[in-house]
Amino acid sequence: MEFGLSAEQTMLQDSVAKFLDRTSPLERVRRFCEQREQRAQDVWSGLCDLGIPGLFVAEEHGGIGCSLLDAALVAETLGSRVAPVPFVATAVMAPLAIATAGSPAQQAKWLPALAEGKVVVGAALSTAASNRLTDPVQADGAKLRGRALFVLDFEADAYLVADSQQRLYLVDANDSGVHRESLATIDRTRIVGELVFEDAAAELLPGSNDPDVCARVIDAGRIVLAADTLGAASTMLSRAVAYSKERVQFGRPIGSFQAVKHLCAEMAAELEPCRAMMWYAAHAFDAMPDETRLNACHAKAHLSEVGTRVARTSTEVHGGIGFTDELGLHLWFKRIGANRQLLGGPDQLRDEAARLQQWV
Amino acid sequence: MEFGLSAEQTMLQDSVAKFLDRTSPLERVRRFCEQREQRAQDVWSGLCDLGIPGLFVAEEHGGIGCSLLDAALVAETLGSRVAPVPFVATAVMAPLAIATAGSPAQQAKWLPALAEGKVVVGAALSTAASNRLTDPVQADGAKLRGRALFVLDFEADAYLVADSQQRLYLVDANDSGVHRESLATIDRTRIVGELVFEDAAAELLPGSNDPDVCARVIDAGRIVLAADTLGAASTMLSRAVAYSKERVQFGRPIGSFQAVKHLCAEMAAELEPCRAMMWYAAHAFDAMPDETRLNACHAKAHLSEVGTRVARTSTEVHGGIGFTDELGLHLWFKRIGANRQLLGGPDQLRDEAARLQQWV
Amino acid sequence: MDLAYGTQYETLRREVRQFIADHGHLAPKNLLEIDRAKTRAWQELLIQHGYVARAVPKQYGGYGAPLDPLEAHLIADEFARAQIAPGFGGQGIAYLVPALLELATEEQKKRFVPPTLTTEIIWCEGYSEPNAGSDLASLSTSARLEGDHWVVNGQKIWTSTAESADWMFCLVRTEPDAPKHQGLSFLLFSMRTPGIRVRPLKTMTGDAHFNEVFFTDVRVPQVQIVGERGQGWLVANNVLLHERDDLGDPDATLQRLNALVDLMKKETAAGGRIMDNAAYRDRLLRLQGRVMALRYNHLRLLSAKLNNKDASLAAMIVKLQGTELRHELEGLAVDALGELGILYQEGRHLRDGGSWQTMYMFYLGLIIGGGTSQIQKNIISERGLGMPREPKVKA
Amino acid sequence: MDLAYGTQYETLRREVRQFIADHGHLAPKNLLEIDRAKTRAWQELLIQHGYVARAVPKQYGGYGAPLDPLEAHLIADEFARAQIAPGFGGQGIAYLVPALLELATEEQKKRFVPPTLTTEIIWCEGYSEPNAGSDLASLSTSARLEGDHWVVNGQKIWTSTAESADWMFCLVRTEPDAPKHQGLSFLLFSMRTPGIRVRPLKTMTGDAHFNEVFFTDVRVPQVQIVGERGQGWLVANNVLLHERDDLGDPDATLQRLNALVDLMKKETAAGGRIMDNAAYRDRLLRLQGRVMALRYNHLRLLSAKLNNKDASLAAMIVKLQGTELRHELEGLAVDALGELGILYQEGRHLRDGGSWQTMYMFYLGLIIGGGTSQIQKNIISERGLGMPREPKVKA
Repeated sequence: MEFGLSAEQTMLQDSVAKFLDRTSPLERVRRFCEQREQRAQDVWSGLCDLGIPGLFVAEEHGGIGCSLLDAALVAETLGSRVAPVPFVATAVMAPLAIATAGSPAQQAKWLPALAEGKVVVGAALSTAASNRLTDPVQADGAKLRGRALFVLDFEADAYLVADSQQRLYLVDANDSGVHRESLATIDRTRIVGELVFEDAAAELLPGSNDPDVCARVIDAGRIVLAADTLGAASTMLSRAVAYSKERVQFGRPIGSFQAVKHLCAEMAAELEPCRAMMWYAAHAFDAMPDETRLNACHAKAHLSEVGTRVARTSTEVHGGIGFTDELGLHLWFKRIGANRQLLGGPDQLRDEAARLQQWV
Repeated sequence: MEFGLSAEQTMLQDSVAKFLDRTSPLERVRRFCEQREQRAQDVWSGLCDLGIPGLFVAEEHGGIGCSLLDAALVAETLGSRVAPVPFVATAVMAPLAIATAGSPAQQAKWLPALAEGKVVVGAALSTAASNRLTDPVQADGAKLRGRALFVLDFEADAYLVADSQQRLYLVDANDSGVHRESLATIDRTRIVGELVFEDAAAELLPGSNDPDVCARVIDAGRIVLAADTLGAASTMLSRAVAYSKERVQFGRPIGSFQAVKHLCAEMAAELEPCRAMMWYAAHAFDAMPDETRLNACHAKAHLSEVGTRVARTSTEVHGGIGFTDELGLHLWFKRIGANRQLLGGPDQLRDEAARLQQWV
Repeated sequence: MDLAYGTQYETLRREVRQFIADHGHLAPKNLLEIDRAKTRAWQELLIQHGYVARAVPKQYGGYGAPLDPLEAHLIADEFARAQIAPGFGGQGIAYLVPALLELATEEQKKRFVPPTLTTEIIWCEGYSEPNAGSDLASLSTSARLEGDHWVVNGQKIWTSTAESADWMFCLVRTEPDAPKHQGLSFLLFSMRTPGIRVRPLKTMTGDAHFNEVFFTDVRVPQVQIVGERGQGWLVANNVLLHERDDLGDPDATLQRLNALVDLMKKETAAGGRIMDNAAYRDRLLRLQGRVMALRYNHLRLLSAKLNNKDASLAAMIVKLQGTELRHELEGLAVDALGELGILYQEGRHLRDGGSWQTMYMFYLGLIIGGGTSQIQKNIISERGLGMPREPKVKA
Repeated sequence: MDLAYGTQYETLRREVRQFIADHGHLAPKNLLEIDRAKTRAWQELLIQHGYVARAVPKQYGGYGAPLDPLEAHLIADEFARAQIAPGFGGQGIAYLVPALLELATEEQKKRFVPPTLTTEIIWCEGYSEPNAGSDLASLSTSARLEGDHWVVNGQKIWTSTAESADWMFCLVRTEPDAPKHQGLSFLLFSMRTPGIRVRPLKTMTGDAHFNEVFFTDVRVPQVQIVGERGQGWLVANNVLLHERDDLGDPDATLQRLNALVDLMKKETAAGGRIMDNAAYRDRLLRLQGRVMALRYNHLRLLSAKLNNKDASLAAMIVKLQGTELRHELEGLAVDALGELGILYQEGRHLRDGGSWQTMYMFYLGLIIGGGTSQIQKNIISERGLGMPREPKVKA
């Protein structure tokens, strides 16, 4: 019995962390955000060399065949560095959908390309994942109409799209029936967008007639976003602790003031159990399907609440400078804020959890 | 323009406080609780000498004719000393009901006796004030059937009873159709109880065919209970501050540790605005009828939330000894806990506030 | 208890309303606009009628009425109601002028107060430094006397309006060897003085609400000191006193609450109005209760000022509670909007111009700025509750 | 990741189940009952089978198996599942015995460990004093050597089970002149020794969970000291180490959560189930998320122990988070009950025996007891996050 990370998993996180520290330091992330780059090609191709896009793709399709937990651990590392790269859709949700619901031909066409990172596929599931949006995507044979909002990994070559029946389709980004517009959000480190479909040509993933497929894809996305928040929040905590040891006021490091110490202790006390919670949710996805959905809802909802408090408290510990752009701390604050709402905010997720348990 | 207490109001509070400090110190309250006294006769008759039962009764009926604000200020002082005496029902709700809805004969019969404190009237309004209780009081002509729970000022000579139409009645405590049983609650400083009516003889307050009368009586009761909580919570705060200055650990008074200072600061920051809120709600009752109900709901709901946090935090500041019976601190803790639920808990009150504003 | 204002005030209210009806069209639409001439004309008209600088003596360019906080409150109230610019406030008029009237020399009052009132001089405040935030008195920007000039070197931070202001009132260290509180002096100088560089400081909202100001051998005439050498801390605290006295505007919070109510009635989730979701609604009502409590607390403070009653504890908690409440209120709106809540600055789906996200972040800044919540709690516990100060630590 | 226990453990599980099936009827129904003989017989049976004192060497009356936390966990789990008394734990067996095995003399181990395991000796802990709570090392109960006896004078507080225990392990000051941490010694003595008076300490729940213990010239044989004179702090910390190591039982919290779910399905307000009120339901779900997180954290700690991985931060937060969570959970039930939530101890309308109110208050006590939340946060920030200690204050 072991509930913890293997040596390989720790190594995986370390290698991604080392790569990002080298290739995607704060200045690089800033440049991506300020110059509105569509793709941080240098960072992305480096991740491709590490095989990250293929992490969650089976070996037979040219991937590494890792577990969702491995993917979540990478997401945690990406979040800890606010890495400006696509991941949740193209490296997790799309491969999962195609592998579980795609025809052999579709798998052969898409999975190797996804694994190499040659193709990026965004996730346009708002019709299925959000309880707020209007103008849902409707399928008419092989044509789609309607609107998808907050499309993840928006700068993509194709999109995984859910219709109002939770069926899944692949749509070419350049199809004449697809109108794309990126959305300006607080989080500039990742690009989300809007798709309007007017009779867009779409290929159905045949297995997705079972609505559970779409639900599993959303579960995976939520777990991965929770992991991203865990990483970002852990960085905000450790930066607050580090800053409080350097910053001197009243002749002492502010980290020696009990008020500051307790703010940091409260962050740690709330955040540390989230690590085990993320592990469990991801492991449930890999090994305990019955437990997956409830854990996915709670892991993302709880991490969103804790992450929000950590983001606020860390900023507070930094004082005025934390509120400015000087340290770039707000990039983490905003990433946590975006993760909180994407694929369902905490209130919606808790409500889903209640219904899953037939409490209502 | 003045939004504050007059010299007379401050004097009123001082005189009641001085009297209670002399006649009803902690040991006296303990004796009342531990020996399950039905009436702290010494404390009660002293309050009668001060005219407290007649405070809210018009002068023409032998009272002092003060405002609800004055009554609330007395309730604040009673709460601050966890005084083991009836008040909210017999000194506020009953006189109000009889004065607004009673016939001249009823007023002449009851009000002078109430004002003198010769007669104590309890309030059995759960059928109208609570959204949880079953077996409501039903009127059949001049007979009542059903159950009233959490009857306030339960050790009484008669009861003010609301039926399912929000009509108000007076019922003799010794009527053969009235079955009385006191209820054991966390708060032993005041006695609440249960009444079961089996064709109990009741005299209707004719004016109460207007359901607004019953609602106003409940508004007044809620404001007065909020004031009681304000007083009890203020005492818990000041005792925490005082204790933290005496108690020495690590060679310093614990009140010099920033963690303890900030706990106390947070209590004060939450509690201080509640003072103005209680004033406003009571003054609204006296002078701005349209604003009364919303303010009564919010004042009691908000004070219950703040009071609960203050009760917990003050106990925490006292450390282990605060959790024991040694200082009697729990008497305040429990009084706040009881006030929180009586005449409607905070959740119910917030819901009523929403409906009042047609938000639902 | 008497919430009526009384006839004298109702008369004033009528006058103000009449004035607004007659002259409102002259008011600058946007106080931040560059049209200084228009701003100044409006300001002078308001002073003439006593709607600005009402209690400032005539000989210093004011209206010369006796101080009456309720009149001031009522005037502000009427302008707000009519959504007409109430005249230029700013740190100079609101905080510096009262301090000058108390502590400056006759020459200084005559020289600086009138043009400040008319907005001929707009001021910025030079207090905080990168290494002197919560611990302001440890500031290190130096001024040494050379002949008849102070020569200022160093850096200030968090200086709002530094880019547009004409003059700065600035706290500098003139006595390096004195204990930290006794080594400071309070200087006034033009922002046009050679050697001053202003660098905007961008915040997380994306706007530059603040600046850094750098001083290199900035020469300030010796006479432009307020108070004696080494008395700067006293002067600065007098200014801060008036700054703290400024209780902010609880109506702004109420307006935001009402906007949130509208939002929750308009926006939908799972087909129903957000307002019909009892979980969101309960959060809204908890906030409403706190908004009401703080409004009544504000009314109490106004009344206490009026009747010279002490309500110092009630005043100390305003900043701590008010900023926290606003931050949470804006945050509830973001949650109520769900994914739409993360939209920012532009776009077809943006709600209320993205103001909920902006204010959510901006109020986190205000929780920190002007004395962090930790400093506020120190003040409340020590001055409000009389708890012991932190013991001095061993060097 | 592998949440399966593996065959070796599944075998053990089957053995335990078989044992419970065969002997379960012999278990005392209530561990607090006075029937010491029955308790002891059961305890000895459990030791025989290795279900108590499994890792204690045979020569000290244990079962002599190698230490394996998962085996221990699994055994406890099976007894809990079957709701069979898992054998007597208590401070003596759980915390003192491991410390004795590490630090006591051979004679002391032989004398005290076996009877402790069999419950022949039941222990209570004498650490805290009225003026030495958070600051334990400042305790003042004194023991001076007279001939071959320690003479103990002073007072302890928060001593649970003092009234029923046979012996006390007690921290006393033997070197009044040494620095406070070096002046202490760790004594063992019988509660029957003349000069000991026990006074029950009633808490806000109405029960006496604790006692005060007064010592007047209590004579303790010199040999009953563990470790050297002045090493008491080390011994006591070793005991505390095992106490902290005891992570508590997250299943208890889960059971309470499930009971709360049932309550909210059963109780009604305004005609509907409490569970159908989204405001209450959302509070319930927030708690459920936190319960899950702490359960998984507990699983992580168990696994870390098993695989000798460091998870010290994850361990440090358990007490702070666990007690706060329980307090809030019990408090939600009280709110869900409304007026019925204030009923206490007796009466027809009382729900679940009033346990919600009792536990709501009791867990406030646990938030305070065993290191207040403030002390916990000091520990987390200093040992967990490596933040600076409070600087020494000037005397």
